[in-house]
Amino acid sequence: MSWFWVLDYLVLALVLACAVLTVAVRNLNGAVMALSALGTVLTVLFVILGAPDVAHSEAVVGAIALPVLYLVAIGKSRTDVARDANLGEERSREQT
Amino acid sequence: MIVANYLTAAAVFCAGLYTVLTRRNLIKIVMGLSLMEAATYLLMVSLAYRADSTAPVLLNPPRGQSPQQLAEGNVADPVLQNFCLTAIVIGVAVTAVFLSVVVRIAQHYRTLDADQVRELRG
Amino acid sequence: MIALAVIGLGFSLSGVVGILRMPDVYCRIQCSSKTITMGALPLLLALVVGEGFVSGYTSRALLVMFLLLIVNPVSSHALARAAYKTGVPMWHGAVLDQARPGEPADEGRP
Amino acid sequence: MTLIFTLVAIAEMAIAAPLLIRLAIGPTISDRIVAVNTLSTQAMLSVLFFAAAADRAIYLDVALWLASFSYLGTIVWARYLERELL
Repeated sequence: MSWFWVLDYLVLALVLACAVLTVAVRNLNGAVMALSALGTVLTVLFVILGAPDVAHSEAVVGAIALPVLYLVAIGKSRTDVARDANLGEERSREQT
Repeated sequence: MIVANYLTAAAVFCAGLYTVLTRRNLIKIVMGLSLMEAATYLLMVSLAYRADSTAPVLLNPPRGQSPQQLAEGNVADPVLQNFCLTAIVIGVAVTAVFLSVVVRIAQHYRTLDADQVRELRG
Repeated sequence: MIALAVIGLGFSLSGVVGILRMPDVYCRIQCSSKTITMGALPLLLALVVGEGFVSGYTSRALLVMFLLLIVNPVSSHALARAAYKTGVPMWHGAVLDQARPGEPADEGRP
Repeated sequence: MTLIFTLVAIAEMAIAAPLLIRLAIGPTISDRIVAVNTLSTQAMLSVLFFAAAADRAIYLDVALWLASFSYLGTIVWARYLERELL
Protein backbone atom coordinates (compact mmCIF):
# COMPACT_ATOMS: atom_id res chain seq x y z
CA MET A 1 0.00 0.00 0.00
CA SER A 2 3.03 2.28 0.09
CA TRP A 3 2.70 2.78 -3.66
CA PHE A 4 -0.45 4.72 -2.91
CA TRP A 5 1.64 7.42 -1.26
CA VAL A 6 3.90 7.72 -4.30
CA LEU A 7 0.87 8.37 -6.51
CA ASP A 8 -0.63 10.73 -3.93
CA TYR A 9 2.50 12.86 -3.62
CA LEU A 10 3.04 12.93 -7.39
CA VAL A 11 -0.48 14.18 -8.07
CA LEU A 12 -0.20 16.68 -5.21
CA ALA A 13 2.95 18.09 -6.82
CA LEU A 14 1.07 18.39 -10.12
CA VAL A 15 -1.79 20.24 -8.37
CA LEU A 16 0.66 22.67 -6.79
CA ALA A 17 2.45 23.22 -10.12
CA CYS A 18 -0.84 23.92 -11.90
CA ALA A 19 -1.85 26.44 -9.20
CA VAL A 20 1.48 28.23 -9.48
CA LEU A 21 1.12 28.29 -13.27
CA THR A 22 -2.36 29.80 -12.94
CA VAL A 23 -0.88 32.63 -10.90
CA ALA A 24 2.33 33.10 -12.86
CA VAL A 25 1.24 32.94 -16.51
CA ARG A 26 0.77 36.51 -17.77
CA ASN A 27 -1.37 35.58 -20.76
CA LEU A 28 -5.02 35.47 -19.75
CA ASN A 29 -5.99 32.59 -22.05
CA GLY A 30 -2.97 30.63 -20.83
CA ALA A 31 -4.09 31.12 -17.24
CA VAL A 32 -7.50 29.73 -18.18
CA MET A 33 -5.79 26.68 -19.70
CA ALA A 34 -3.78 26.20 -16.49
CA LEU A 35 -7.06 26.32 -14.55
CA SER A 36 -8.45 23.59 -16.80
CA ALA A 37 -5.33 21.49 -16.17
CA LEU A 38 -5.85 22.04 -12.44
CA GLY A 39 -9.39 20.69 -12.73
CA THR A 40 -8.19 17.61 -14.60
CA VAL A 41 -5.43 16.80 -12.12
CA LEU A 42 -7.79 17.41 -9.20
CA THR A 43 -10.17 14.85 -10.73
CA VAL A 44 -7.41 12.22 -10.58
CA LEU A 45 -6.67 13.18 -6.98
CA PHE A 46 -10.33 12.81 -5.97
CA VAL A 47 -10.44 9.35 -7.51
CA ILE A 48 -7.29 8.40 -5.59
CA LEU A 49 -8.79 9.70 -2.33
CA GLY A 50 -11.89 7.58 -2.81
CA ALA A 51 -14.51 10.07 -3.93
CA PRO A 52 -15.72 9.11 -7.42
CA ASP A 53 -18.93 11.14 -7.24
CA VAL A 54 -17.00 14.32 -6.45
CA ALA A 55 -14.65 13.41 -9.28
CA HIS A 56 -17.61 13.22 -11.68
CA SER A 57 -18.76 16.74 -10.94
CA GLU A 58 -15.22 18.09 -10.82
CA ALA A 59 -14.46 16.59 -14.25
CA VAL A 60 -17.44 18.36 -15.77
CA VAL A 61 -17.30 21.62 -13.81
CA GLY A 62 -13.63 22.18 -13.13
CA ALA A 63 -12.18 20.96 -16.40
CA ILE A 64 -14.84 22.07 -18.90
CA ALA A 65 -17.59 24.38 -17.63
CA LEU A 66 -15.43 26.82 -15.67
CA PRO A 67 -12.89 27.46 -18.49
CA VAL A 68 -15.76 27.90 -20.93
CA LEU A 69 -17.27 30.53 -18.59
CA TYR A 70 -13.93 32.33 -18.42
CA LEU A 71 -13.43 32.20 -22.18
CA VAL A 72 -16.91 33.62 -22.82
CA ALA A 73 -16.23 36.42 -20.31
CA ILE A 74 -12.86 37.25 -21.92
CA GLY A 75 -14.38 37.21 -25.39
CA LYS A 76 -17.28 39.45 -24.41
CA SER A 77 -15.12 41.95 -22.58
CA ARG A 78 -12.52 42.10 -25.36
CA THR A 79 -14.94 43.94 -27.65
CA ASP A 80 -15.75 46.53 -24.99
CA VAL A 81 -12.37 47.40 -23.55
CA ALA A 82 -10.58 50.44 -24.99
CA ARG A 83 -7.88 49.78 -27.52
CA ASP A 84 -4.86 50.80 -25.46
CA ALA A 85 -5.97 48.92 -22.35
CA ASN A 86 -3.99 45.86 -21.41
CA LEU A 87 -6.09 42.72 -21.40
CA GLY A 88 -3.09 40.62 -20.53
CA GLU A 89 -2.67 39.04 -23.92
CA GLU A 90 0.28 38.49 -26.15
CA ARG A 91 1.21 40.94 -28.85
CA SER A 92 0.70 38.60 -31.76
CA ARG A 93 -2.90 37.87 -30.85
CA GLU A 94 -4.06 41.48 -30.87
CA GLN A 95 -4.22 42.04 -34.60
CA THR A 96 -6.81 39.36 -35.18
CA MET B 1 -2.82 11.50 8.74
CA ILE B 2 -2.34 12.96 5.32
CA VAL B 3 -0.53 16.12 6.30
CA ALA B 4 0.80 16.67 2.78
CA ASN B 5 -2.74 17.09 1.43
CA TYR B 6 -3.53 19.71 4.06
CA LEU B 7 -0.28 21.55 3.35
CA THR B 8 -0.97 21.50 -0.39
CA ALA B 9 -4.49 22.83 0.20
CA ALA B 10 -3.02 25.65 2.30
CA ALA B 11 -0.44 26.43 -0.41
CA VAL B 12 -3.08 26.55 -3.16
CA PHE B 13 -5.25 28.77 -0.95
CA CYS B 14 -2.28 31.12 -0.41
CA ALA B 15 -1.65 31.22 -4.16
CA GLY B 16 -5.26 32.26 -4.75
CA LEU B 17 -5.07 34.88 -2.00
CA TYR B 18 -1.85 36.26 -3.50
CA THR B 19 -3.58 36.54 -6.87
CA VAL B 20 -6.56 38.37 -5.37
CA LEU B 21 -4.33 40.80 -3.46
CA THR B 22 -1.71 41.68 -6.06
CA ARG B 23 -3.12 41.33 -9.57
CA ARG B 24 -4.88 44.27 -11.20
CA ASN B 25 -6.84 42.45 -13.88
CA LEU B 26 -10.40 41.72 -12.75
CA ILE B 27 -10.62 38.35 -14.53
CA LYS B 28 -7.36 37.31 -12.85
CA ILE B 29 -8.90 38.21 -9.49
CA VAL B 30 -11.89 35.95 -10.20
CA MET B 31 -9.37 33.25 -11.16
CA GLY B 32 -7.79 33.61 -7.73
CA LEU B 33 -11.21 33.05 -6.18
CA SER B 34 -11.52 29.84 -8.22
CA LEU B 35 -8.15 28.71 -6.90
CA MET B 36 -9.34 29.26 -3.32
CA GLU B 37 -12.46 27.20 -4.08
CA ALA B 38 -10.28 24.39 -5.43
CA ALA B 39 -8.24 24.45 -2.22
CA THR B 40 -11.48 24.09 -0.24
CA TYR B 41 -12.53 21.02 -2.24
CA LEU B 42 -9.12 19.44 -1.73
CA LEU B 43 -9.27 20.05 2.02
CA MET B 44 -12.77 18.56 2.35
CA VAL B 45 -11.98 15.38 0.39
CA SER B 46 -8.72 14.95 2.31
CA LEU B 47 -10.62 15.25 5.60
CA ALA B 48 -13.04 12.57 4.45
CA TYR B 49 -10.27 10.11 3.62
CA ARG B 50 -9.09 7.54 6.14
CA ALA B 51 -6.06 5.28 5.87
CA ASP B 52 -6.51 2.48 3.31
CA SER B 53 -10.15 3.34 2.78
CA THR B 54 -12.15 2.93 -0.40
CA ALA B 55 -15.11 4.76 -1.91
CA PRO B 56 -18.40 4.75 0.05
CA VAL B 57 -20.26 3.13 -2.85
CA LEU B 58 -21.76 -0.31 -2.33
CA LEU B 59 -22.08 -1.05 -6.05
CA ASN B 60 -19.38 -3.37 -7.47
CA PRO B 61 -17.50 -4.21 -4.26
CA PRO B 62 -13.89 -5.45 -4.44
CA ARG B 63 -13.20 -9.13 -4.97
CA GLY B 64 -13.95 -11.37 -2.00
CA GLN B 65 -16.14 -8.85 -0.22
CA SER B 66 -19.91 -8.56 0.02
CA PRO B 67 -21.60 -5.13 0.20
CA GLN B 68 -22.33 -5.69 3.90
CA GLN B 69 -18.66 -6.31 4.63
CA LEU B 70 -17.80 -3.22 2.63
CA ALA B 71 -20.31 -1.10 4.59
CA GLU B 72 -18.94 -2.33 7.90
CA GLY B 73 -15.35 -2.01 6.73
CA ASN B 74 -13.11 0.94 6.03
CA VAL B 75 -14.80 3.43 3.73
CA ALA B 76 -14.32 7.17 3.39
CA ASP B 77 -16.70 9.61 5.06
CA PRO B 78 -19.64 10.26 2.69
CA VAL B 79 -20.95 13.34 4.53
CA LEU B 80 -17.93 15.52 3.79
CA GLN B 81 -17.88 14.29 0.21
CA ASN B 82 -21.49 15.42 -0.21
CA PHE B 83 -20.55 18.78 1.28
CA CYS B 84 -17.81 19.00 -1.32
CA LEU B 85 -20.27 18.11 -4.09
CA THR B 86 -22.58 20.92 -2.98
CA ALA B 87 -19.63 23.32 -2.75
CA ILE B 88 -18.58 22.58 -6.33
CA VAL B 89 -22.03 23.34 -7.71
CA ILE B 90 -22.38 26.52 -5.66
CA GLY B 91 -18.84 27.54 -6.64
CA VAL B 92 -19.52 27.46 -10.37
CA ALA B 93 -22.68 29.54 -9.85
CA VAL B 94 -20.77 32.12 -7.79
CA THR B 95 -18.04 32.27 -10.44
CA ALA B 96 -20.67 32.86 -13.13
CA VAL B 97 -22.13 35.75 -11.13
CA PHE B 98 -18.68 37.30 -10.62
CA LEU B 99 -17.84 36.99 -14.31
CA SER B 100 -21.13 38.62 -15.32
CA VAL B 101 -20.33 41.51 -12.97
CA VAL B 102 -16.88 41.80 -14.57
CA VAL B 103 -18.43 41.90 -18.05
CA ARG B 104 -20.83 44.65 -16.94
CA ILE B 105 -17.90 46.64 -15.50
CA ALA B 106 -16.03 46.24 -18.79
CA GLN B 107 -19.07 47.45 -20.74
CA HIS B 108 -19.57 50.45 -18.46
CA TYR B 109 -16.04 51.67 -17.73
CA ARG B 110 -14.31 50.41 -20.91
CA THR B 111 -11.50 48.90 -18.87
CA LEU B 112 -10.62 45.78 -16.91
CA ASP B 113 -8.03 47.39 -14.64
CA ALA B 114 -9.13 47.52 -10.99
CA ASP B 115 -7.15 50.69 -10.23
CA GLN B 116 -8.56 52.55 -13.21
CA VAL B 117 -12.08 51.57 -12.21
CA ARG B 118 -11.41 52.98 -8.77
CA GLU B 119 -10.08 56.24 -10.28
CA LEU B 120 -13.04 56.59 -12.62
CA ARG B 121 -15.47 56.36 -9.73
CA GLY B 122 -13.91 59.54 -8.41
CA MET C 1 0.30 -7.89 -20.86
CA ILE C 2 3.57 -6.38 -19.67
CA ALA C 3 4.72 -6.08 -23.29
CA LEU C 4 1.54 -4.19 -24.22
CA ALA C 5 1.94 -1.89 -21.22
CA VAL C 6 5.58 -1.19 -22.08
CA ILE C 7 4.64 -0.41 -25.70
CA GLY C 8 1.94 2.00 -24.56
CA LEU C 9 4.16 3.75 -22.04
CA GLY C 10 6.98 4.07 -24.59
CA PHE C 11 4.71 5.68 -27.16
CA SER C 12 3.24 8.01 -24.52
CA LEU C 13 6.74 9.09 -23.52
CA SER C 14 7.76 9.68 -27.14
CA GLY C 15 4.61 11.72 -27.75
CA VAL C 16 5.28 13.92 -24.72
CA VAL C 17 8.88 14.46 -25.82
CA GLY C 18 7.55 15.36 -29.26
CA ILE C 19 5.14 17.90 -27.79
CA LEU C 20 8.04 19.46 -25.91
CA ARG C 21 10.52 19.47 -28.80
CA MET C 22 8.54 20.00 -32.02
CA PRO C 23 8.94 23.41 -33.67
CA ASP C 24 5.38 24.52 -34.40
CA VAL C 25 1.74 23.90 -33.53
CA TYR C 26 0.83 21.48 -36.29
CA CYS C 27 3.66 19.05 -35.49
CA ARG C 28 2.60 19.17 -31.86
CA ILE C 29 -0.97 18.34 -32.80
CA GLN C 30 0.34 15.35 -34.73
CA CYS C 31 2.37 14.21 -31.69
CA SER C 32 -0.68 14.53 -29.45
CA SER C 33 -2.76 12.45 -31.84
CA LYS C 34 -0.04 9.78 -32.00
CA THR C 35 0.13 9.69 -28.21
CA ILE C 36 -3.58 8.95 -27.97
CA THR C 37 -3.72 6.42 -30.80
CA MET C 38 -0.61 4.34 -30.20
CA GLY C 39 -0.20 5.07 -26.49
CA ALA C 40 -3.71 4.69 -25.14
CA LEU C 41 -4.95 1.75 -27.19
CA PRO C 42 -2.19 -0.76 -26.17
CA LEU C 43 -2.65 0.30 -22.54
CA LEU C 44 -6.39 -0.35 -22.76
CA LEU C 45 -5.66 -3.71 -24.40
CA ALA C 46 -3.27 -4.47 -21.54
CA LEU C 47 -6.06 -3.68 -19.07
CA VAL C 48 -8.45 -5.99 -20.91
CA VAL C 49 -5.89 -8.82 -21.04
CA GLY C 50 -4.86 -8.38 -17.41
CA GLU C 51 -8.36 -8.31 -15.95
CA GLY C 52 -9.83 -11.09 -18.09
CA PHE C 53 -12.36 -10.79 -20.87
CA VAL C 54 -15.49 -11.30 -18.79
CA SER C 55 -15.11 -8.71 -16.08
CA GLY C 56 -16.70 -5.33 -15.48
CA TYR C 57 -13.53 -3.63 -16.68
CA THR C 58 -13.62 -4.98 -20.20
CA SER C 59 -16.87 -3.38 -21.31
CA ARG C 60 -15.88 0.06 -20.07
CA ALA C 61 -12.35 -0.23 -21.46
CA LEU C 62 -13.72 -1.19 -24.88
CA LEU C 63 -16.19 1.70 -24.67
CA VAL C 64 -13.35 4.13 -23.89
CA MET C 65 -11.35 2.68 -26.79
CA PHE C 66 -14.23 3.11 -29.23
CA LEU C 67 -14.84 6.64 -27.96
CA LEU C 68 -11.19 7.60 -28.39
CA LEU C 69 -11.07 6.19 -31.91
CA ILE C 70 -14.16 8.18 -32.91
CA VAL C 71 -13.45 11.39 -31.06
CA ASN C 72 -9.71 11.97 -31.33
CA PRO C 73 -9.45 12.69 -35.09
CA VAL C 74 -12.42 15.07 -34.86
CA SER C 75 -10.91 17.15 -32.06
CA SER C 76 -7.44 17.16 -33.64
CA HIS C 77 -8.85 18.29 -36.96
CA ALA C 78 -10.95 21.03 -35.34
CA LEU C 79 -7.92 22.30 -33.41
CA ALA C 80 -5.65 22.31 -36.47
CA ARG C 81 -8.30 24.08 -38.54
CA ALA C 82 -8.80 26.73 -35.86
CA ALA C 83 -5.04 27.25 -35.55
CA TYR C 84 -4.70 27.61 -39.32
CA LYS C 85 -7.62 30.02 -39.63
CA THR C 86 -6.30 32.30 -36.90
CA GLY C 87 -2.97 32.58 -38.68
CA VAL C 88 -0.59 30.69 -36.44
CA PRO C 89 2.69 30.73 -38.38
CA MET C 90 4.24 27.51 -39.61
CA TRP C 91 7.82 26.57 -38.96
CA HIS C 92 10.24 28.50 -41.15
CA GLY C 93 11.60 25.23 -42.56
CA ALA C 94 8.19 24.05 -43.77
CA VAL C 95 8.19 23.33 -47.47
CA LEU C 96 4.54 22.84 -48.42
CA ASP C 97 1.25 24.45 -47.48
CA GLN C 98 -1.47 22.64 -49.35
CA ALA C 99 -4.34 24.55 -47.76
CA ARG C 100 -3.21 27.98 -48.97
CA PRO C 101 -5.39 29.23 -51.87
CA GLY C 102 -3.62 29.58 -55.17
CA GLU C 103 -1.07 26.91 -54.53
CA PRO C 104 -1.40 23.73 -56.56
CA ALA C 105 -1.48 20.66 -54.45
CA ASP C 106 1.20 18.70 -56.29
CA GLU C 107 3.75 21.40 -57.02
CA GLY C 108 5.89 23.30 -54.59
CA ARG C 109 7.69 20.19 -53.51
CA PRO C 110 11.47 20.64 -53.61
CA MET D 1 -0.83 -7.84 -10.90
CA THR D 2 -1.90 -5.00 -8.61
CA LEU D 3 1.68 -3.79 -8.45
CA ILE D 4 1.91 -3.63 -12.25
CA PHE D 5 -1.32 -1.65 -12.50
CA THR D 6 -0.19 0.80 -9.82
CA LEU D 7 3.19 1.23 -11.49
CA VAL D 8 1.51 1.99 -14.81
CA ALA D 9 -0.72 4.59 -13.12
CA ILE D 10 2.29 6.27 -11.48
CA ALA D 11 4.23 6.19 -14.77
CA GLU D 12 1.33 7.81 -16.63
CA MET D 13 1.18 10.73 -14.22
CA ALA D 14 4.98 11.06 -14.25
CA ILE D 15 4.95 11.15 -18.05
CA ALA D 16 2.23 13.80 -17.97
CA ALA D 17 4.31 16.08 -15.73
CA PRO D 18 6.57 17.62 -18.46
CA LEU D 19 3.48 18.78 -20.33
CA LEU D 20 3.22 21.59 -17.78
CA ILE D 21 6.43 23.04 -19.25
CA ARG D 22 4.72 23.34 -22.61
CA LEU D 23 1.71 24.77 -20.80
CA ALA D 24 3.96 27.41 -19.23
CA ILE D 25 6.05 28.47 -22.23
CA GLY D 26 3.67 27.76 -25.12
CA PRO D 27 3.97 30.62 -27.62
CA THR D 28 0.35 30.56 -28.75
CA ILE D 29 -2.93 29.48 -27.24
CA SER D 30 -3.10 26.42 -29.51
CA ASP D 31 0.04 24.93 -27.92
CA ARG D 32 -1.55 25.19 -24.51
CA ILE D 33 -4.76 23.56 -25.76
CA VAL D 34 -2.74 20.65 -27.17
CA ALA D 35 -0.89 20.25 -23.86
CA VAL D 36 -4.12 20.26 -21.82
CA ASN D 37 -5.72 17.76 -24.19
CA THR D 38 -2.82 15.32 -23.86
CA LEU D 39 -2.77 15.83 -20.09
CA SER D 40 -6.46 14.93 -19.97
CA THR D 41 -5.82 11.72 -21.90
CA GLN D 42 -2.95 10.73 -19.60
CA ALA D 43 -5.11 11.46 -16.55
CA MET D 44 -7.85 9.27 -17.99
CA LEU D 45 -5.41 6.38 -18.43
CA SER D 46 -4.11 6.86 -14.90
CA VAL D 47 -7.65 6.71 -13.49
CA LEU D 48 -8.31 3.51 -15.47
CA PHE D 49 -5.24 1.77 -14.10
CA PHE D 50 -5.82 3.02 -10.56
CA ALA D 51 -9.32 1.56 -10.76
CA ALA D 52 -7.87 -1.79 -11.80
CA ALA D 53 -5.31 -1.61 -8.97
CA ALA D 54 -7.86 -0.67 -6.29
CA ASP D 55 -10.28 -3.31 -7.64
CA ARG D 56 -13.25 -0.97 -7.82
CA ALA D 57 -15.09 -0.98 -11.14
CA ILE D 58 -17.05 2.12 -10.09
CA TYR D 59 -13.99 4.33 -10.69
CA LEU D 60 -14.05 3.54 -14.40
CA ASP D 61 -17.04 5.80 -15.02
CA VAL D 62 -14.88 8.80 -14.13
CA ALA D 63 -12.46 7.79 -16.89
CA LEU D 64 -15.36 7.51 -19.32
CA TRP D 65 -16.58 11.00 -18.42
CA LEU D 66 -13.08 12.43 -18.71
CA ALA D 67 -12.63 10.90 -22.18
CA SER D 68 -15.94 12.18 -23.53
CA PHE D 69 -15.84 15.63 -21.97
CA SER D 70 -12.26 16.45 -22.90
CA TYR D 71 -13.38 16.03 -26.50
CA LEU D 72 -16.23 18.48 -25.90
CA GLY D 73 -13.87 20.97 -24.30
CA THR D 74 -11.44 20.82 -27.22
CA ILE D 75 -14.25 21.45 -29.70
CA VAL D 76 -15.48 24.44 -27.67
CA TRP D 77 -11.97 25.91 -27.44
CA ALA D 78 -11.43 25.49 -31.19
CA ARG D 79 -14.73 27.30 -31.80
CA TYR D 80 -13.56 30.05 -29.45
CA LEU D 81 -10.36 30.42 -31.42
CA GLU D 82 -12.37 30.88 -34.59
CA ARG D 83 -14.45 33.58 -32.85
CA GLU D 84 -17.76 31.82 -33.36
CA LEU D 85 -18.58 31.46 -29.69
CA LEU D 86 -19.54 35.04 -28.86
